[in-house]
Formats: sequence, structure tokens, C-alpha cells
Amino acid sequence: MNNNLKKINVYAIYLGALILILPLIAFFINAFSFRWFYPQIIPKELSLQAWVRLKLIPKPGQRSIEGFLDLWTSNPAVIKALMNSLTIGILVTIVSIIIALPAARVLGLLNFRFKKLIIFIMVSPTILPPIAFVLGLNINFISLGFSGSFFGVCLVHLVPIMPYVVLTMTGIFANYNPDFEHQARTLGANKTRTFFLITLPAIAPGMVVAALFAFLVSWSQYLLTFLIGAGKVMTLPLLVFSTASSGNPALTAAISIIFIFPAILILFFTSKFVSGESGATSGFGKI
Amino acid sequence: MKLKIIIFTIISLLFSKLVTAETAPGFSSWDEVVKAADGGQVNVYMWGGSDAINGFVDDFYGVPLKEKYNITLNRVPLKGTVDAVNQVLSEKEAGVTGDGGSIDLIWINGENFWTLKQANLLYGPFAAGLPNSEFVAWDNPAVNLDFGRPVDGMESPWSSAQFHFMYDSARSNYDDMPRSYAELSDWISSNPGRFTYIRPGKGGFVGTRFVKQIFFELSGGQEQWVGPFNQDLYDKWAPKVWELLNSWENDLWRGGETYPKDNAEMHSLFANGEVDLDFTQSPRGAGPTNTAGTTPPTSRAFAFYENMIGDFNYWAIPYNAPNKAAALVYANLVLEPELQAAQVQPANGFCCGWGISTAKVTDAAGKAAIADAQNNLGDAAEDQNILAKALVSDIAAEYQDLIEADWEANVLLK
Amino acid sequence: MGGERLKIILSLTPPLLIIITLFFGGIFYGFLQSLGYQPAIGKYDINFSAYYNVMFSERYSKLFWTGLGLNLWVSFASTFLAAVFALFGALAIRKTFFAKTVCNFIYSLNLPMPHLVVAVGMIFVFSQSGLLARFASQLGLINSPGDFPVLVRDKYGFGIILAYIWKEAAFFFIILMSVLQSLGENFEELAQSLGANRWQRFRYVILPLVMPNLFSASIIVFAFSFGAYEVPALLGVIYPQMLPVMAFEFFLNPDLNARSEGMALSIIIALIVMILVVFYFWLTQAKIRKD
Amino acid sequence: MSDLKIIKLVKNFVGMDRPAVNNVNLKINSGELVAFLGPSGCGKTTILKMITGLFAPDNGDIVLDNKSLLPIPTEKRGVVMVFQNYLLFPYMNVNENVGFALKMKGIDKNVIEKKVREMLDLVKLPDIGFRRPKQLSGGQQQRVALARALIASPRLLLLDEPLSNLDAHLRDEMRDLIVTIQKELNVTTIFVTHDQEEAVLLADKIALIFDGELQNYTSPKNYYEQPKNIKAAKFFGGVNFIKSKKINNEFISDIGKINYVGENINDLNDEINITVRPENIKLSKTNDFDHNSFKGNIKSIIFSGTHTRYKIIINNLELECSLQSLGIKNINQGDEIFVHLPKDKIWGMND
Repeated sequence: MNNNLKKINVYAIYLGALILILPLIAFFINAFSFRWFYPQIIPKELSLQAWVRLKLIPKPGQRSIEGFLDLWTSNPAVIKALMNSLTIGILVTIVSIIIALPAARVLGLLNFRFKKLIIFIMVSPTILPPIAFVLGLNINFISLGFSGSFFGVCLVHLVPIMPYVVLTMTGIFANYNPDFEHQARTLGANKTRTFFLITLPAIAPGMVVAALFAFLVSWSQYLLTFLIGAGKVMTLPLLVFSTASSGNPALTAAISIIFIFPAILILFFTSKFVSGESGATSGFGKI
Repeated sequence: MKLKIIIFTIISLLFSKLVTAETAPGFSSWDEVVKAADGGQVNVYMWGGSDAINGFVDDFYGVPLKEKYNITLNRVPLKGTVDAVNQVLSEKEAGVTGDGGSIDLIWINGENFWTLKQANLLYGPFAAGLPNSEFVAWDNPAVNLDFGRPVDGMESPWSSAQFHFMYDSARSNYDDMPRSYAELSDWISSNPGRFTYIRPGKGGFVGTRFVKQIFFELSGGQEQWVGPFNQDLYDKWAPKVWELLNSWENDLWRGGETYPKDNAEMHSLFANGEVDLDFTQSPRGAGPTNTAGTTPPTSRAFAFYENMIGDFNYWAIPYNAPNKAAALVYANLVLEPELQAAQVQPANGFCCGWGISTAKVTDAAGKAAIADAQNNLGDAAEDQNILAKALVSDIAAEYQDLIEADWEANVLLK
Repeated sequence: MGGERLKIILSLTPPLLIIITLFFGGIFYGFLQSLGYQPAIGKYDINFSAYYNVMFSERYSKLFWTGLGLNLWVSFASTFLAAVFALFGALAIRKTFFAKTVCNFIYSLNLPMPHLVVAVGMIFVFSQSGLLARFASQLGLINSPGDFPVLVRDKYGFGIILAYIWKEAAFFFIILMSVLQSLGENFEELAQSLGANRWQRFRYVILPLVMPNLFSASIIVFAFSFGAYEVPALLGVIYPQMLPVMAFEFFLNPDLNARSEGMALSIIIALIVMILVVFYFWLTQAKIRKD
Repeated sequence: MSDLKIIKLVKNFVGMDRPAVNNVNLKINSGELVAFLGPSGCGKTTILKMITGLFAPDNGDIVLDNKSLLPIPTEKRGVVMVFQNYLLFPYMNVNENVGFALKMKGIDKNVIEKKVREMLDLVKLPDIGFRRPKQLSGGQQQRVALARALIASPRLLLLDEPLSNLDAHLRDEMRDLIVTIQKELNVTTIFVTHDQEEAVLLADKIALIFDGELQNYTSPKNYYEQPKNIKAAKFFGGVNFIKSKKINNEFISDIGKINYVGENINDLNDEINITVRPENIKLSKTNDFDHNSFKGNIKSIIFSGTHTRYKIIINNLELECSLQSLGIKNINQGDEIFVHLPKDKIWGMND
């Protein structure tokens, strides 16, 4: 390639990267400033007020270890929502993996009648909008007493997560050779040991990616939690949404930073799985 | 602190004795209410569009609820109060009764209250059974009527508000501000692109109020609008109102192509210099938003000389509230004179006014707190006399629905 | 053989149960309600008046048809543009250069980012008083915020499209990177030695090679952007309004009769998505077969 | 006519401590079939890619018909490369694959169609034009790839490991096809391989490349009989190397004085290695040779069908000898034996 062209190319990439992280920069400035209005580019007043109002950092003068502990143990709304989001996300992820594992194995390794139909049914929640099922589900959940409960929210989160987990893991099993298991069995390993010593290590990398994606889908869920949680189950996205419409950019930015932190962390740890040639992305491609 | 608690318990004990006849349904005494509420959680569903109010509720109610009554406050922010109404309706539809619901309290007034009250979906009457009910001016029609409809003890007041405007003293002069809709029309045409109003509709009740006041001014006063809904009266004036609003259109922000959805969006436009006027509901004018940092510190308030709607807002308890005792404790707590004083203090960030009649407070601590609050209006407030003179009450709830639907058809979609 | 079959059935039942009862059950119940069948409030009649109301009544028809137009425009534009940006980004970035890993990370950064946050970010950056407007004002390009183009909360849905591009370009990018990496550069080198110039290599080699993956990814993105609520709720204007927002507003209306309309609208959205996806599938499959 | 000259070619890669290609000089005459032979990673494919223009050399020049190729972009060089794994475009059928180069030139459809048919006939694959690459066997894919490369009448044809992905029986067939077509079209061809047998069977000349450096460039026969150095000899199966010192035109080694008459005798340094192919060594129980006869012991015997290999220790030096199995007289492990290195079959090398 022509050298000048190559240079232009690289600069274009840098520019693209800069544009892509502009919102992130805006989040950080907003979260640590006060009255950052047009046309200031650099805020005149730097401040932790947003974090103080979210009760994540104590008021000035109380910023000792005890101050922080007192504040955090008083269970402020953000920490409560954070814990709810984490608990629901982890719970739903584990359950979905356990449920999807046998199904993915069957779908990935065996051929049978109606397999295409079954896969089609499984992926349909990724195509059809959530609003189409959750509005109808709402009334049923209320009369069953699931509405407003942790259980109900977890249950409804399974719907958008299931297709991703099943597909990703089907992709893994499609490239998996069950003869390894047969070999282990002939060498004297029982079923349980075979699973833990042979199957699990082989599918673990893909499973980790599936789990992280499942967690992220649950973590970002707004509409389903809002309707089924009936306000009783407060999660971070609900908090972000309501803060975003309450008109304080500093607060919105601060909560958003907390909200995106795990996402960035997950990307950081999975980037090598995801960008490489892995079952995870091929799973997405198969949808 | 301990002394306060003791005094408080004594007062509440006294009252529980005095008003036994009027305790809330299902409880024989206030003592029983407090006892039943102990250790529970109260689910408070309220419009969450102002982080100042959200913070105030968490700080000033959440802490004493926990410390004095061992009640955990679960504040649920809503995009609009109608979401909570809708939830109660859904629960009714699904046959959830007893204490199987999810909402203990709704911050409510006007049409939403009327919807629930008419459908028999509220618990009560309970308001008079609250010990602090003695501070409420129940004889005042502005309190015992909500948008012209009888309250009947099915909701208990929290605070009051009055519509007026904000400007930025760094950008404009107080003397140049319009003082009526006629003057506002002129102001808009000489400042093109610098004004907008909140869309009347869900979450935009302040905008509806802005439009309602035009009806009052064009028709020559608010008096004829008081009382039951009058379709003929509305039909007579509505076309003229739409005509006026449409005549502004080209000189509005973005040429009237779109409007801010709620006060938060309006504040942001104002703070960033996209428009020059903003709305406020607070007797303290620009004080609350200045403190919160959502408007520039140089923001100030002004009011028209007439037709500025003011009203009370309330707490209501749904028929299937899971913890009615805690809801009662909460509704009572917010009427504490000292907390009422706190909600008026500009520094605390709450944007509304008194829910009680300050004259009825007799104890020294309460009186001192009230006096302090009244002397501490801040320089961001409009002259209280101008506000008082311009004050008119809100009108029948049917108008609100009609104005919102017709505005959409005649102004937005025209 | 019987054991095998039992194993298949047992393994597939739990996830199918979840999807069928919760997902299809929800849609079915929503459909019933859209027909006006609401036993809870004593309505047992079945009719299509809610559908008629939403699409043709004087009150809602204008909102519905403009909303449908906006929906189609936003979904097509954002899917197409996100794919194009991701494709050029991936093609440029796959060659080694300084800070490649960092750039790779940044380009994938929006994948795990929740839509809500991306939407808020768009307001911060693109609104008339946002970061870009401030830069423009410092550079003397604009005098007041009103001079900055309306990119967020605008009636053409630019803000919504921007948010979707931001978010979904990362999704396309990661998929494309993984495809391009597994393909290597040999096909292009071969084509070059057979006489294909830069454009021909893109048109006849890269594009057909990544097309199947690009195609499946774009179905997901299209369907998602057609039916999602959060982004248009935060970045949309009150008129025209995207259909999911409109449906949700119906549902939140305290008048229980409006619920049928909300359900009807959400069923209409689902139907349109399904028809478009099938059509798109048919179109691209036919194209791929022809190529 | 397409004479190719490679002049002082150098290529460095970041992260490699030696040049990938170091100062390679080479001349290929029009119509020749030349093999680049060497172990993997020796730089042979890099040279190929520099000839196609996919890599730019750091130094040196590549000249085709007295004109430098370097300023010409790949797609205009008329140099076509066939990749090791064929790389048939999976989304095109056979006809479209073969016609690709002509389509790139914007040639009329009917002309392309006719040319494609000709090419498929040439590689003996008529009637499969509408199949997809997936439906072809490995050998068929290789032939389609060849047809696709030849359709534009390249000035130079480059084949990267053309036979390595094929089964043994297909290789012979394919080898014959390549030679036949190459001679028929008289196209100058370079192919890369790591298999010396393949190189010997196919090529007119072999360029032996180690570590980016050209070791030797000559006919296959010479590699066996007159290798340039130990490395080259070893690559072609040489196992016997005898260190010798040249003293007064005599060669003295550990096993004794060696009588040498090789044609390069005057070019040899003072210290050399003498090599002899195992099949050229003669054995006898009695000393009945007139020169270069040494006494040793049989260390091991390996029977391998038509031939039997013997390892013999002479004065701490091990030599390997391969004799036809038929007619061997009673030689056993440990036996004392006389070894004969015929003076016209031994070859001296400087390094």
C-alpha cells in the first residue's frame, strides 16, 4: 500500500476512536463538575457533589473511612440498585447456563427432526421486540403474584438471555469432539468425573463468554424490569432512566459511570475471546 | 435529639387519645398504627423527575422513618404519577386485594387522584386520623377540594406550589420581563427562538398549567372557570387559545417543531442558554434549581400579575397497599412543622411550599423553624406579594385531559 | 434409539418451556387483549376495533403512520450506516499499526455499553448545547446554541439513529473483525495477483466473503432497533413518535380501554418486524444464491 | 519471452533477528520450471510474494524482460500466484472462479465463457463448471485453481507448495499435469516446495534456500553428485561427511589418506569435507580395491526391502552404506570389513 494512504488511514482510525469515546469523556467531565453549562468546554467548577448526592461519597468533612462505611451501610438507593442488578444478573446467568447446557449439547452434536424449528423458536426472542410479549405477560404475572417480586424479574430476564446462551453454547458444541469423553470413559472415569475433567475444560472458554453476555443482557434490561418489577425491584437501568429524565446531568453521568463500569471490565477480559476465532461470535453469526 | 423524640411521642400519644374517633380504617388507635408499622418497609411511588425532591425525601423522611419508627423507605421514582395509577388499575384488573399490592403511597393530585377515588381504589378516609392533621387548613377550599373535587379525607396534603417563571439575571433584566400573556406574545416576537413551553401531556402538567392560564387571561379571569366542568365555556375559548399558540410558533425554539417533554428538559434548555425563560413551581423561585446546579446561579424568578395557578399536592394510599400502617406514619411525618419548614428552606432543595397552615402551629420549636424558613426566602424568589396577588386555584380535572388532547391535535399535529 | 430420543426431549424441554410459556404465551395473551378480550374487567367480546383505532381513527392515524415511517427510516438507516462504518473501521484497523490494540478496544467499547447510557451520551455530545456545539462555539462557528444543527431530539430521528450507530457499529465491528481474522489476507492477495484492483477486491472478494455474517448481524440489529423502547424514549420527540414508545404510552394510560390499543400496536410492531425480516431474508438469500 | 532476474533482493521483517531474504541473486530463463526449495520459514514464499508485489523488497530489484517489476502494482504485473490451499472463492461456482481474472479486466462475457471452457479442458475438468468449490475433491480444486491462474496468460506463474495438500496417488497425477501444461504453454514457472523429491522430479533447476540465503542454484542432478556445501548435501539425503586436510595436494582425514580427483580440486580450501552417497560406497570382506580402501567394523544392519543399509565405524568415523539386498554375501554385525570410496564418486566441499 501507498505509504501516504496508509498514514491517512491510521489517522482516520485515531479520529474515529476519538469520536467514539467523546460520550465517555462527557460522562466523566459531567460527573465531576458543577454547573457545567454551554458554552464552557472545561467546567469552571469541579465538584464531587453528584457523588455526594448519590450518597456514594460522604459530605466534605466526613470523608474518613468511618464516614464512607457509615454512608454505604445506610444502604443508599444506588448501592441498593447496584446490588439488585448484580444479584439478578448473576442468578439469571447461572440458571440460564445450567438450563442451556444440555439443550446446546443436543443441538450442537445431534441431528434430528424439527431441529431447525426448535432453533427458530429459541432465537425468536432476539427478533421479535420485547414490548410484544411483556405487555401481555404483565397482567398474568400480576395475578400470579410474580409482579413486583425478585423471582418474577429473574424469570422474565431469562427470555432475552436464553437465545444468546443456547446459541453461543450450541456453537461451542458444534466444534466439540465427544470422542474425548468416550476416551475418558474407557480409561475408567465415571460420568461426573468425565464432565468435570473433560467436558467442562473443553467448553469453559466459550461458556465464560456466553455467561458474560448473558449477564450483560440482564444488566442492561430496562423495559422488562420496569414492567414486571412494578417499581419494587429497583435496578441500575431504572435508576439511570429516571435520573436521565430528572434533568441533572452530573447525577446522570455519575450513575451512568457506575452502570457502565462492569460492562467495560467484561469487555476488557473477553476481548481476546471475542475478537478471535471463537465459538461465541460464530454463535452470534448463526442467528 | 432524645428530647425531641420524647416530646414527639408525648404529642402523638396525646393526639391518639384526642382523635380516637377519627383513626384510619382498620386501626383503633395511632399507637396501634405505629406498632404495626414497626420494622416494615414503605413503598413510596412518586414522580422522580426532580432530583432535588428525590434527595429531599431520602434525606428528610428516610432517616427519621428509620430512626424513629424503624421503617425502611423505598422511594420508587416514576416518569409520571399516572404510572402508579396504572399499576393500581392493573392490580385491580388482576384481582389483587387485601395487602397484596405493591404501592403504599402515591404522591398525587388532580386527575390521577380523581381516577383512583372514583374507582374506589383508595384506602381511607384516613387524613383526619393523622395526629398532624391538626395543622392542616381543612376548612380552606384550596385544601379540601383538589382540582375542584372533594378530597373527603382520601388523601393528605404534603405541600403547595404556584406556577411562575424564571429568567437569568446575567442575560435579561427583571424590568423587561413580561407580566401577562399579551406581553409575553410581544416578548416572543421580539426574541425569536428564545422561548418554548413544556408540552401539555404526560409528565408535562406544568405545560398544561401554562396553557390553562391562557384560557383565564383570554376569557377575562379565572372566576368563571371555578366549579364543575363546562364544555360550552371551553369550546368558546379553546379556538382562540390555539390561535394564539399557533401565532407564536415560528418564533418559538426550533420553530415550534418540538417542545420539551418536562420541566427537567426545560431547565436544561434554559441553563445551556438555548432559551431565555423557564418555568418554576416553587415559591422560592429559582432557589431550588440554583442550589442543585441545574440552572445558572444567577437565575431569578418573576410572575405575571394575574392568573398564576397554585395548588396543593397530597399523599394517597391505594386500597391494596401492603403496609398501610407505615403509609399512615409517613403521611403523618411529612406534616411535622419542622419538616414542613425544612421543605421550604431553599438550601434543602425541595421546590414546593407549605402543606400546613403555619398559623396553626403552636409549639416553640415548630414556630421558630417556620419563622426561620420564612425569613430565608433567598434572592432567587419573586416578591411574595406579587405571587399572592396573582394566585388562582386550579380547575376541574376534565379540562386537563381535554387541553392535552386538543393541544396535540390543534398545535402539535396541526 | 428410544433412549436417544428421550434424551433429546428432556434436554430441550426446559429452555423451550421458558420461551414458549413466557415469550409466546405473553404474545398470545397480548393478542387476546388486543382483540378486546379482557375478562378481568368483564369484557369477553372479540373484535378488531383496537387495530382499527390505532391505524385509522382520526385521533391516532396520523401518529401511527408518521410513527411507522419514522420507525422504518430509523431502523433501515441505522442498520445500514452502522454496518458501513463497522466495515470500513474493521478493514482499516485489521492491518497492524501503532496502538492497534487500544483502537481495537475502543472500537468494541460500545458493545457491552447499555443502550440507555449510549442515548444519554448522545445528548451530552450532540445536543444543541452539547460537547460538539461547545467546540463549535469556541471555534466561532456558531453564535448561540440555536445555530448548531438539531441532531438530538429532532423530528427526523437523527439522534436515535446516531445512538444506534454508536452502539451497533461495535457489534458489527466485532463480528467483522473475527471473520476477517479467520479469513486472513490470502483471498485478497490471490485476487490481486489475478489482476483485481483495490475496488474490485472489495467488491468481488471481501464483500461476498463477509456478507453472510454481515447479513445475520444486520437482521438482529434491524429487528432490535425496530422494537426497542429506551433509545427513542430518551432521544425522540413527541411527534413523530416511534411505534414502541407510542405503544408503551397507550399501555400506561389509566384508561383500561387504551390497553387494547397498546397491545394491538405492539402486535402490529411484532408483525411488521416479522414480515420485514422474512422479506429481507428472502431478498438476501436470493442475492447470495445468484452471486 | 519472459526472463526473470532477481537482483540482490533483501527483505526484513519487524521482530526477526535476521533478514527474511538476504541478498538473493537469481536468473530464470523463459519457459523454465524452477523450484524454490527449503525448509519452512526459509524465505521462499517471501520471495514469491515479492515477485507478485504483495511484499515490497527493502533492497534489490526484480526484473522481468529487462524491466523492473517494482513500480508496477500487483494486479498489473501479469504474475499470477496459486496459493497452497487453492483459495477458491467459496461464493462462486467453478466457471466464475476460473473467469475471475478476465472479469477483472472487464472482458466481454462471451469471450470469458469460451476461455473458461478452454481452460477447464486443459486441466481435464470439463462439465463441472456449475459446481461450487465445496463439491470438489482436493485434486479437482487444485486443477481449478491452476486453470484460474492460467486463464489470463500470465508472464510468470508462481505455485506455492502445489502438491503438499494432496494424497500420495494424486500427487503423481498432478505432477504430470503441471509439467505437461507448463511445457505446452511454455510459461515461465516458479514453484515453492519443502520436499526435495518433488523438486527433483519437477524442476529444471532448483534454488536451494536456507535462512533467507540462496545456497545453491543448479540442476537436480548436481545436488546429488556435486553439492555445494554440507547443508545442501544433507538436504538431499547426504549422510557421509569426512573432514579432510589438504596437504601438498593430498587429502588427509581421520580414516587415512584420500585419493581425490573431483573437477573442483583447484577451488578447494585447506580444510574441506568430503562426501559420498551411501549407494556409491562399496564393501568387501577382503581388501580387493586399488585405492581409497579403509578397514572398519559393521555397527548395524537395517534391511529395507530392495536395499540394505549398513553402518560402519572406521576409526571413530561412522559411514553409512546402502547396497542392493540381492546378492549380498554373508555380512554380519561386528564383522571386520573393507570400505571402498571410488575416487570419481566422492566430492569435496569447502563448507
